[in-house]
Amino acid sequence: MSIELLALVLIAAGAAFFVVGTIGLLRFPDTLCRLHALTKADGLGLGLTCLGVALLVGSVGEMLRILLIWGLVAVSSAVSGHLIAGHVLRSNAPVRGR
Amino acid sequence: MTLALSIIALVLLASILAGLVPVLRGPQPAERMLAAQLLGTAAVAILLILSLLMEMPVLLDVALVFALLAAITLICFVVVTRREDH
Amino acid sequence: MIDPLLLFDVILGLAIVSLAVTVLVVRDRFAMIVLVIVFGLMSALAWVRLAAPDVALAEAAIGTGLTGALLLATWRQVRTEPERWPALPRGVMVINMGLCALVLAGLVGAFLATPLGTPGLGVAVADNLADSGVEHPVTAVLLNFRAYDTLMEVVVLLVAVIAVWMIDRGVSQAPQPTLGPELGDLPRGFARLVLPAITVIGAYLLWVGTSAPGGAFQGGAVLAAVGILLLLTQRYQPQPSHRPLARGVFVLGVAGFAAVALLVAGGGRVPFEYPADHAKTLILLIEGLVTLSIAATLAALFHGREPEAISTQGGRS
Amino acid sequence: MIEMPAIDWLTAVVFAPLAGAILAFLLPRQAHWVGVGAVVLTALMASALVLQVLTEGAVVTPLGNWGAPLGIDLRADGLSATLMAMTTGVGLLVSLGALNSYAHHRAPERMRRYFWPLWLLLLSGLNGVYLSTDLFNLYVMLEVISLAAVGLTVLSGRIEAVRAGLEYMYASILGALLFLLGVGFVYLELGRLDFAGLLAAPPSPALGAALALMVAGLALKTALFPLHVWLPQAHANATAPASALLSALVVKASLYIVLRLAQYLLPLSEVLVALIGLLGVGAILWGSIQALRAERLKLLVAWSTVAQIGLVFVAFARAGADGVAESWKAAALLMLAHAIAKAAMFLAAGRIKEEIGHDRIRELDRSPVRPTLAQLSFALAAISLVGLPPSLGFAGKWILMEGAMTSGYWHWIAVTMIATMLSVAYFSRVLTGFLRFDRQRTTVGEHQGWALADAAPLTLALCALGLGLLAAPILAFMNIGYPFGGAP
Amino acid sequence: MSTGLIFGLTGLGVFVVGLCGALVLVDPLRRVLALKLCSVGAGFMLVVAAWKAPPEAPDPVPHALVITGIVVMISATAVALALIRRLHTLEHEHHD
Repeated sequence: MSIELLALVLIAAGAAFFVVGTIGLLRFPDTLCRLHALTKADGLGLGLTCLGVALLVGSVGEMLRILLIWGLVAVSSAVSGHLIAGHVLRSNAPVRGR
Repeated sequence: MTLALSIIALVLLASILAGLVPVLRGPQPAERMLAAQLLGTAAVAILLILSLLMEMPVLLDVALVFALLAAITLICFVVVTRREDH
Repeated sequence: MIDPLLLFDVILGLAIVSLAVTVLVVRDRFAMIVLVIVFGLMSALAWVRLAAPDVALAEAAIGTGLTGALLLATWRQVRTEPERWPALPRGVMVINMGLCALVLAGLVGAFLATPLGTPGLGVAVADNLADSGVEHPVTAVLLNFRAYDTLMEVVVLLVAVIAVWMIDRGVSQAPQPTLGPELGDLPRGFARLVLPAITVIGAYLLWVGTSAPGGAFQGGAVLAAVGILLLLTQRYQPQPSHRPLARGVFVLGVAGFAAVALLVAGGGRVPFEYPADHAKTLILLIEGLVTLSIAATLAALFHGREPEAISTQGGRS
Repeated sequence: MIEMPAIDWLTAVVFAPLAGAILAFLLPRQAHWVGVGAVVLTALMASALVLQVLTEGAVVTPLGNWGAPLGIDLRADGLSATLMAMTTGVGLLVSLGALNSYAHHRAPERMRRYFWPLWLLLLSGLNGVYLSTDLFNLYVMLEVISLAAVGLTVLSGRIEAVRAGLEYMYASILGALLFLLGVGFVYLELGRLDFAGLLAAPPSPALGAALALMVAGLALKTALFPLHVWLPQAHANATAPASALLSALVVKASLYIVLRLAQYLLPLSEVLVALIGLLGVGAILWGSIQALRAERLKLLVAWSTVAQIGLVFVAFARAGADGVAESWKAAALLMLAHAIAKAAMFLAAGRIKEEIGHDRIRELDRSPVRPTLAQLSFALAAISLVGLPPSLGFAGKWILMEGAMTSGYWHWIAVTMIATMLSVAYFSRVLTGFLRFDRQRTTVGEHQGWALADAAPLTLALCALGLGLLAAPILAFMNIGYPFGGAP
Repeated sequence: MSTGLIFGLTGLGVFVVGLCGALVLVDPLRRVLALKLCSVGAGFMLVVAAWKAPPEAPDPVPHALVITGIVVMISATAVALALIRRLHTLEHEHHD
């Protein structure tokens, strides 16, 4: 019973991070801050959800697949953060504290 | 248990819809692509939860292709919007 | 208390329709393309809710991923086009809107009057699945029961690549979108990392197709993404000398499929009637050829023009 | 005795042009020889199939041996065999015409390289439509035809052709998607997609919506009156052989499907048939008026296509809803006559433009060139399109009026008369230019003699004229396999 | 109020929005997207026709048809986009 509870808590936390990330995306004044909010929410939110689902899922094969999904998304969101930041800096958009 | 998971799926869907606002508002292309990345990841999360709720382990493959899709469109975006003034 | 997943469906349905409207109404063109990609994601979620994982895979890989890449490449070249916002006179717009509202009312009326869940061909497929050579029903339908449809679908792809090569001759060499060095080596490193992963996933999808959702089209589309990445990172630059090989790979799927379909027709059998014991090997052979052909064709559609020698104006061969 | 694998002509007729297209695409330099060879081979196979239908009646091949609802059946009865014979016959002669107009000294290498694969894929799609008995299979075949036809429209590469091709693309894809939604409604109601399933279906709202959607989609693809906007520019700006194929063959595929739907789907309501007839009248009037105003020869011929298609729909609606079981013959005959004559006319128009150098109607009589063979074939084709005896067009119009008379729909007879008068009017604009009735304005040069290229339009025009005498046997052949009578 | 019904109505809505866009809009890129919306709407109708109440497995035939429809739609989109690019190049060569 405790495994299901733990998984549920993890997934709920993951969802909470997504919500926080979205609110950050809406509220923060400029792109770089929003970028900060996004990458955090992306990485952690999905990471926790993957962990929670992995606990509940039956076979090891599926756990590996979940790990692969999480790895691919984590890498691509990190790279996207970097590239978009580079893009914004080069296009000298209004950035607070520049 | 399933009730809780369904509610979490609803919350994630709501966060996707909320994430649409920056796609519409964001003045520069980078903003929009940023929001699209978040929506893609949230969709992957929803798929993971649905694979439990609907007992369809096959949805993990679909989630995998979603993640892949996000990576491809990201690289396309970066290439397409890079500066031409070099 | 109603089932929360139904609430999920209602919100998803409304989101999809409103996204559809927003795609056509939003002013900024780049936002329009991003919204189409999100629309594709949402409709793939809807396919999942309708218990159609194969369609979700196809929609995600082809309908959203590759279509998005095509749109981004075209948007890049057509960026300077002035936005011709509806030039239609207001009166015509109103008439058309009214007409569409009438059509919608008629269709919704007809749809609601029809009971859902009619016993379709599911039972027939299940009965004949045993001697179709594959376990997964959708792959059985695609490659055995309605193989003629699938062959003609690959022919459509062939016609498309012939037409695109004919339309967009390389005469005006618009600078090809590439992942130039000026972006630093991170994206190129990322592409180098992602490439093998995508190739493995593509091969996996093709292989798993016989027993689970996947198969030639989804695998082919994911492998096409590999082709697109190779094009973007300039690891592969199409040369005029590569054209004969490219033509060969384009026609490979159709030629192989048609050849198998006709060769089995000897000895009292009808075309497309695979002998029971060889059915699985034949289907896998066809799937392999078709996947290669689809991957090359979709990547060529992304490249968008026949790789002509730039030096000669009228094209050399 | 080992049973000699009888060649299954039904699949052969679809796969032969497909193989030809693949070969022509792989060998770009020899594309024209491979192309003509494949079309000749397909024509022979089509005639073998016609013989088989003549001897054995309707021929069915259950592909994959799974049977109708699950698998897909190919069926050739009288109507489809006739239209396929027409397609391959006209296609063969247009190919000969194309050999000349894409010859080395006239067209860039690229046009020759890409005409043949696209044309052969179009031929494969057309034959596939005529043989298919499954609704979704018809959709896929329509898409093959649409993409190949758009490719042919844009072959010349000029900016007007590309613009017309894009408009054609939108109309054609939208039409196919309307058809696809109709297919979705049929599956929602019946759970199966083959024609046999449609026969026994009781009328219901979903099938009504499906029929309306499909007819609307097909009307858009055949450019029936209010939805015709894309056709004139697309057919006028294509090269001569391409516009011959577009006007004569591509439009017929969607018309054929409308006939099949009328046969298999629930009995048509009187209102729907009258509406189709009305749209036909609109097409005749609008097409003829625009043809009278057209500046260029090929634009006039394209607008006459719009008018003639309107006439086919009038023939379809001539005897009201219950008369459809007979009036499809008039529609089928008019389709045949229009295909042969229109192909001849477009090829002739291309030849005239080559010889005189321009195709502006007003200056046709000022050209220094003596009247050529191409102008004769243009005139003969005009006679068949107008519907004078002994042409096939006359036979079609005769059956139309006869059916209308017997069932008392006199207004359709008046419409046919008006259509004939209008077609005489807009064709005479061109013929007076040829025959130089008004005073000669310039000295007439020496006769240039006949070119091999004139053979194709002339034979087509003579066929259009002569086949009227064979109208009765053609009608008898079309009735094999009871396309519209009680299906066996 | 079942999943099938909800997505059936969604499909019809998306189809009609696409139809309206294809008729009214003038910008070439938008009209291609309007057609893609129509294709997804028609796909919804087919998959809803295959849908059965959860314990029952859905009918696989329409799923295969929609996959075919998706592949056909991307071929048509690719040709339309090639035409748009070519028209853009020709128009610009025309002017300058």
